[in-house]
Amino acid sequence: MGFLEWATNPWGQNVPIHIAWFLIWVAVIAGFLFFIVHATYLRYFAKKKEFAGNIPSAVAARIPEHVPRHSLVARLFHWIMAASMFTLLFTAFLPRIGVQFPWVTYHWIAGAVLTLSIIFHIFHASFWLDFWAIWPDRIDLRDAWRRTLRFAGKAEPPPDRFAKYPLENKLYHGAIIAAGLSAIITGVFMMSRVRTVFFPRNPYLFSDMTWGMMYVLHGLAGVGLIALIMTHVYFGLRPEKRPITKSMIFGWMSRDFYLQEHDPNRWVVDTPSAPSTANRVEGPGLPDAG
Amino acid sequence: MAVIRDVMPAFELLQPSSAADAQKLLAQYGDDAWVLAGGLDSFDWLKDRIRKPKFVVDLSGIDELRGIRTIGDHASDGIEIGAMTTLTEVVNHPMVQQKYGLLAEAAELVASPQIRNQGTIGGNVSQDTRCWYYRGGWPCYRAGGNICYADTPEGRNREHAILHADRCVAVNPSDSAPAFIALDAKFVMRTPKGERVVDAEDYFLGPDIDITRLHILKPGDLLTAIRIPPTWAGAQFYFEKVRDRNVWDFPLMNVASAMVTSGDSIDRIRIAVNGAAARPLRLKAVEDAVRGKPRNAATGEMAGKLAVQGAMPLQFNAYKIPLMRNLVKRAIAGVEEATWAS
Amino acid sequence: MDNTSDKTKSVETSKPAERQYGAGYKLIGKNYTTPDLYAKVTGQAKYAEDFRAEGMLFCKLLLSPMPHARVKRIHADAALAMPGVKAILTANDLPAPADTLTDNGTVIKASKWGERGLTMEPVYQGEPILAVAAVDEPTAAEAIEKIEIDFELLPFVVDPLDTLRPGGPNPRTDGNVWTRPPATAGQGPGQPAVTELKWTKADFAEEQHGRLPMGKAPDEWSYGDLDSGFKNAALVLDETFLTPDTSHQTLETRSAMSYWQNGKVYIYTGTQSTAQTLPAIARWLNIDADKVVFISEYTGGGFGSKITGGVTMIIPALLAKKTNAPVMMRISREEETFIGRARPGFQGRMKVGFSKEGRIAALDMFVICDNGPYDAVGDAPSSGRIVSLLYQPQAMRWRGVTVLTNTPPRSAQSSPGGLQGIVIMEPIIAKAARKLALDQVAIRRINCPEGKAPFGPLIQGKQQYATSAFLKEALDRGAEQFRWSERVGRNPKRIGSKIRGVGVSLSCYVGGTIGFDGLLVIKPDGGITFQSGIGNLGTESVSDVHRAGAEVLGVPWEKCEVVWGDTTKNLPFTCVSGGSQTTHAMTRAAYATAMDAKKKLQEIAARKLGGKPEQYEVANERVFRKGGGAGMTLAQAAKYAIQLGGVYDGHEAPADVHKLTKASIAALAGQGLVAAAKDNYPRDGNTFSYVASFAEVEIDVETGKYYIVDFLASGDVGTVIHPRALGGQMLGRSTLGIGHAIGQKWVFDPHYGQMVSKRFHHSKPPTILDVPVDMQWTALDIPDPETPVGARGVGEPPVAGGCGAILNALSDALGDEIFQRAPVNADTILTSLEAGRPMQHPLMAHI
Amino acid sequence: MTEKTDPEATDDVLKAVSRRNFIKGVITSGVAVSSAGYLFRASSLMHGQPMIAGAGERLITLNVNGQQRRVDVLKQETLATTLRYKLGLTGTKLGCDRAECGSCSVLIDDVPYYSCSVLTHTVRGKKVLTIEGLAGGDGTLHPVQRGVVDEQGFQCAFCMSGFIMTAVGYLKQNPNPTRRELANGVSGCLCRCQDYDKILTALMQGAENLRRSKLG
Repeated sequence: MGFLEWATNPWGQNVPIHIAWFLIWVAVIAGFLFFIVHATYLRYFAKKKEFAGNIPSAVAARIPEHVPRHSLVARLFHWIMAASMFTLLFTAFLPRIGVQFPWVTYHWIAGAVLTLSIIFHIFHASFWLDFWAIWPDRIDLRDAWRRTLRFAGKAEPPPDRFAKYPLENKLYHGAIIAAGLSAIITGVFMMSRVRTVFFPRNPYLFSDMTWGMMYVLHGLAGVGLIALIMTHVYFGLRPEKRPITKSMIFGWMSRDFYLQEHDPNRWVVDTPSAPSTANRVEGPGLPDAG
Repeated sequence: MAVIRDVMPAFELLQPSSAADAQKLLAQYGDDAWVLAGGLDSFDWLKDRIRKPKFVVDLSGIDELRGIRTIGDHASDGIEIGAMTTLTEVVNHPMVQQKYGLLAEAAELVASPQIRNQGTIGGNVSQDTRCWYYRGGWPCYRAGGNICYADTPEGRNREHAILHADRCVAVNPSDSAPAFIALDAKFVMRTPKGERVVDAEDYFLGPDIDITRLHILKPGDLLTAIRIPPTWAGAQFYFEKVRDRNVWDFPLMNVASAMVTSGDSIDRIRIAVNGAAARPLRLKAVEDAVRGKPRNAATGEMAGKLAVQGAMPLQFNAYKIPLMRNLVKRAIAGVEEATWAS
Repeated sequence: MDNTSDKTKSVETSKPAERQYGAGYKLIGKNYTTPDLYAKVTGQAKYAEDFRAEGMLFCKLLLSPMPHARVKRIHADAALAMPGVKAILTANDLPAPADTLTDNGTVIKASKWGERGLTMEPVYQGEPILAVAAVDEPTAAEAIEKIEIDFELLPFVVDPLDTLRPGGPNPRTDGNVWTRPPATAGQGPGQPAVTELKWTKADFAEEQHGRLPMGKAPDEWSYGDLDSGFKNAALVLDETFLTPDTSHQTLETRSAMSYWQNGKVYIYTGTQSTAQTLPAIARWLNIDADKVVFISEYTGGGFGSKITGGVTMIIPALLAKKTNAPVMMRISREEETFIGRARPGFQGRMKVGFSKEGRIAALDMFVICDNGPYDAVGDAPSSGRIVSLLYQPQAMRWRGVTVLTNTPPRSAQSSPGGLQGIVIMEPIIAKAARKLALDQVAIRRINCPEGKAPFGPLIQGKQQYATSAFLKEALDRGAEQFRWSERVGRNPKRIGSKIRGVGVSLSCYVGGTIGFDGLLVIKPDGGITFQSGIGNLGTESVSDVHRAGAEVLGVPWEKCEVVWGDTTKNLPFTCVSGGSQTTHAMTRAAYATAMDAKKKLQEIAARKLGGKPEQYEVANERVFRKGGGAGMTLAQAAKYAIQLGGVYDGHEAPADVHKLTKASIAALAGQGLVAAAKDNYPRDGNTFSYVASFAEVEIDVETGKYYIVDFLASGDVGTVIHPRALGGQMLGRSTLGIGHAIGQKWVFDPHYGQMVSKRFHHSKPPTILDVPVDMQWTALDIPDPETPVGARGVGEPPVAGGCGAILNALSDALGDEIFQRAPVNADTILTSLEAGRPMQHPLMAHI
Repeated sequence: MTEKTDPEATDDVLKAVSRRNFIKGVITSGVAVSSAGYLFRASSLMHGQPMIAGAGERLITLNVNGQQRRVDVLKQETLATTLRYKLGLTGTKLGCDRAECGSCSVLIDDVPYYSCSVLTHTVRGKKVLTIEGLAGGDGTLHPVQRGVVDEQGFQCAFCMSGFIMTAVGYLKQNPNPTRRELANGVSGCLCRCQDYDKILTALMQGAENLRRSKLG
């Protein structure tokens, strides 16, 4: 059984038409396997979290009771994206597993909404938020290495507390970008094959082979998103991550959780006026600096 | 793999003698099985080597699927037509002619005499679309692909849909289907989960629901009979089929209506058209609009206009809009007979 | 109950008493049972695919999926490895194309653009790439599916206009139009060649207004003063019209069976012309004609698609050689749709100037002929000549472009060019009559040809002319028998949604050639054997023409035998059965041969019984002294002929007959009185036959559906030889034309260059319910003065009339703003009525 | 008579067959002996199917033109193929092989069918009548055949056997049809010579001959 479905086009050429639908189940199963493995890991093997040094009480004192994390706009974006993403996944894959309903219109509308919200997000994140906050930095990589070695029982200094987002979070965001953008870009072209309000129908925009590849990419991104969204939901529901999930609803997280997990130097919250990159290089965050 | 559109590929022919056995075989072989009724649709697929089933289940030996009988003890209880009853048998059956003339008229306009002698009523309602791209073996949506070749800037779509198109613009070619809908018939199926009965209009699917099939039969299902209730027995019927050639041609469009009037006003009516969409369309909005109205040209005009609301023509099938408008009009108001001394 | 029976309200009239023909003749003009009929009705008649041979293999073709491509590589190992697969034949196995040596000794070089049966550069979708021979068809079919071919897709075009556009794709690597190099000093015009022709953007400006662009045309001729003709015209019309491409769709596909024996190839297939197919096969196989035996006893229809059979017949022949076994090639209907020939569609434009009386003062005609990918068809030039003859314009210019496209190959189809030209012209005449308030019959009457009517281009300052034309009489008789004026006056024309319309159309086409041979043997038993090289394609001319010979010799038909259908049966040099030549050409040959027999009988009688030959006459199976007295039976004469030998029993052949005939005479020598002669009769003019066609239609303007209520074809076809066969041709060919009006067409997907109308219910050949149940025909039976017996051909002339009459009846009912192309169907009528103007694009091909 | 011979044997036959035999083969063309089982000769080898429940035998007995004929028939084989290639009854023509042209029409239990679209295995126990079985054993033509001779009906005649069989079948239902009724009756047959008017005249004559023969 191949991973792609092929067809013979009118000229007798073999062209891919889409992914083999069993990949849907592969993704779902992969998702569940991840839950099990991860849950078991935390339950039995994971060592208690330890972070380097302690936050000076002076610093801690400046932290408000409610640490603002996600602006209203950011939260709105997240939930709109979530809604459209779920619509897209269900309208795309339920018909493939035998749940029949007229799905195309919902699918392309949801796709359009997602596209617009993401364009907004890119602008918003670039100009109003700390654009770099979601990308891994040197410390993330160093800490990732330390945590691995510590898990392997090596004597390594504990990692720093996180910046606004833990590395896992940042990597996940990267994966979503990859899958999401491929699905969206191919999806936008695919709209020219159905009747939408956007452009006149023209299935002959590309060669049969290019179209085939586009459908395959769209499909792969789609099943990829199944797994990604499953894990996202899973983390959202895990007890130790609740404060973060809550923050996506209410916008803030508690002072305690903040102090426990985050490094005020890497995620500066008290003085929004001060450029967040100010005292990055010195301070207790980097004891071995200098 | 080079393509050749000649010589039927080998298959194993299974000839069950009971509907139960047939249904078991279909369930057993699932996607590998092909149902053979009259065969006039099937043989195109097989001879063109587009479909290559491992097993062909021939229903022609199943007597219980043949013939026309009354549902209850009295003719007034309506009739049941076995799915394997030939179109000729339907056309010539006195009970059909006397009470359900609409069906006789529709069935007599199917293809050619030889085809009516062989083609079955079950096959006629279950036949696949005649879209020449799809039937040509092109990998379109209906064939599991990702494109409709007919709905393209240059696509040749004179025979295609003006209503309810969703990616695929194929139309249902059946002449008897709209007659059954107008007669409020019920389709009886034998499925792995037991007997299933649906209203005629629910037997058919549009591409929005299932882009690869025109009807609800799944692998393992078997259409066994069509029941016509007495509801419309002896009502005023109208059937018209418009085709290019006067024999052996599929409808550009057809219309079927059953009507009960008191005085000149319309009491009850059912009306359906085919050739306009991927499924035969029951025109409920029209039925509601004309109920209680006088049966005259004005009502017909109004109904016609209403019927084509939302119609979206393709490059070559715009004619289907006036055609549908006029057919619906005639199905309600009738048509003036013209005779000239030659 | 079938709606066709109650929707058309033509009252069922029993056919009028059959007109009596052949006054003063015993056989000519009389009905008789043709010698092939018993075998036909009992199913014993053998068509090509009915033959079987011991150890026969079956072959299947692999067709190109692309409209224009190059074969890079063929992977056939898997197929060849299958048990039961015997051989694969590709273009590499084909013999080199042979030159042609004409009878007058000139050599025609093989065209580099010619068709060869298989190819490595397919130029249309469906062109055969290779053939597989196997022990049975299922094996061959499976083998085909196991073959992989790497293609390189090349530029292609399916609409002639697209290749003429600036920068448009070329259908052949060398170009897109057929041109004929001008005559060089010494010899005539060179052989046609494929060259490139592109029109300018400016040329295409016309397209915006729905008019045919008219760029540079390779072919052109004119006569008379066009400009003043238009200047002084009371009415000038400028119309663009498109005629459909229509497959011949003979019911018998071009299946063929072949085997080799003692160095000779035996080929069985359907052909229109038995004797003339032999040299064609020899040329295709590039072997000597005496190495070929060709059998074609019955042919399931030709209509121009099988004039000398199809080149694909060499495939089983070559496979038979390769496998050393007989090979049957059954051509499927879909394969026939691709390789089975078709009529080229025209995109035409005519500017016509009429006097107020309706006389055509000036005619400017421009046609684009969709030639398909191969050899040049003559439709474009012939359309100009036919139109000039049929409507006798006082001044005329004709321009034509024969454009190649990547669509299935074309060939002559009944009335090639004639149908297209006349069908573009007739609606204009009908429109003019309406605008000038003239009767449709009257306007045709004052334009139609009469007597030795001139036609075509000026050759050394003079036009050619017809042998005769009695079209006016045919028109008058037709109008009278059709009750034209009564129908025109019909009132009301409309009842409810139904409208009636009547139409009349003129038509004509070539009616015969000259100069062929006849051959007969008077047997010692007194019977006569006619050696017939004519193909048996259903026209019955294969036996009809010999009735003229029997008539001359006064022998009852029961004593006559016709030998045909097999090149080993000593056939004479015969015309091809195409272009309605046969009846004219071969009655002449038959007559000449009978006269030769008569002369020999008289000489034998004189030798035996004394006196001079001219003192003897031949009648009632005897040759005897005029005014009674000594004589002998033909049987005795035949015996004497054998004794005398020499010219009498075929040991000496006439000097002027063709070498084919000489060989046959030699083979027959000594079997009796052998008579053979070449048709040397003079002929002043070119022979044409003429038809006036009448039709009434009933249209439902709410559905666009229409029915043909009545139809009549009235012919000027010279002496009637065989009324029933003639009637079959008159109405059968009319219906072929009617098909062009009511539905026949090709549909192509332009994006992939693929035909989608591959089935009969797509291409719409007319059924028995698409024509009236009572069609009428009549013929003048006026002998052509330029030929003995006076018979002319009739195959082509009725065709255009059938189409024209229907189109004119439609516009009579619906007006001039409905259609600019044929066929006309519900879609055309409804959309145009809705919009109040012609809505179907007059330039877009293959919709 | 219609046993299969495997390809090896066939090859031997090929080698053995003298050139002369080819001619005999051809001259006796149509006669079953030379046409027997060609089309599917190697079928057992190439296309045999595993015997499974519900599947019937391939060697069956057919009732054709009043005779019982034992034939080896593939499951996917159409009646037209069996008639033409295994029983040598080539009067039944294949014009389209897609149930569109009617040239292959034969009577099955007196009803006209397109034999190109009937599986031979479905006509077991039914009476098949082809053009070859229409004339009397002594060669006297069927009244409808005679009608065609009387009126010189048809041109190339490739469609003729289909038209005649269809007409014979129709006339059993309606022995005294009008021209239009008869036209409807035979409308499932296509004639490309388009000789419809003369065909109809001939078949009407045939109908009249038939009525007369019934009386006499």
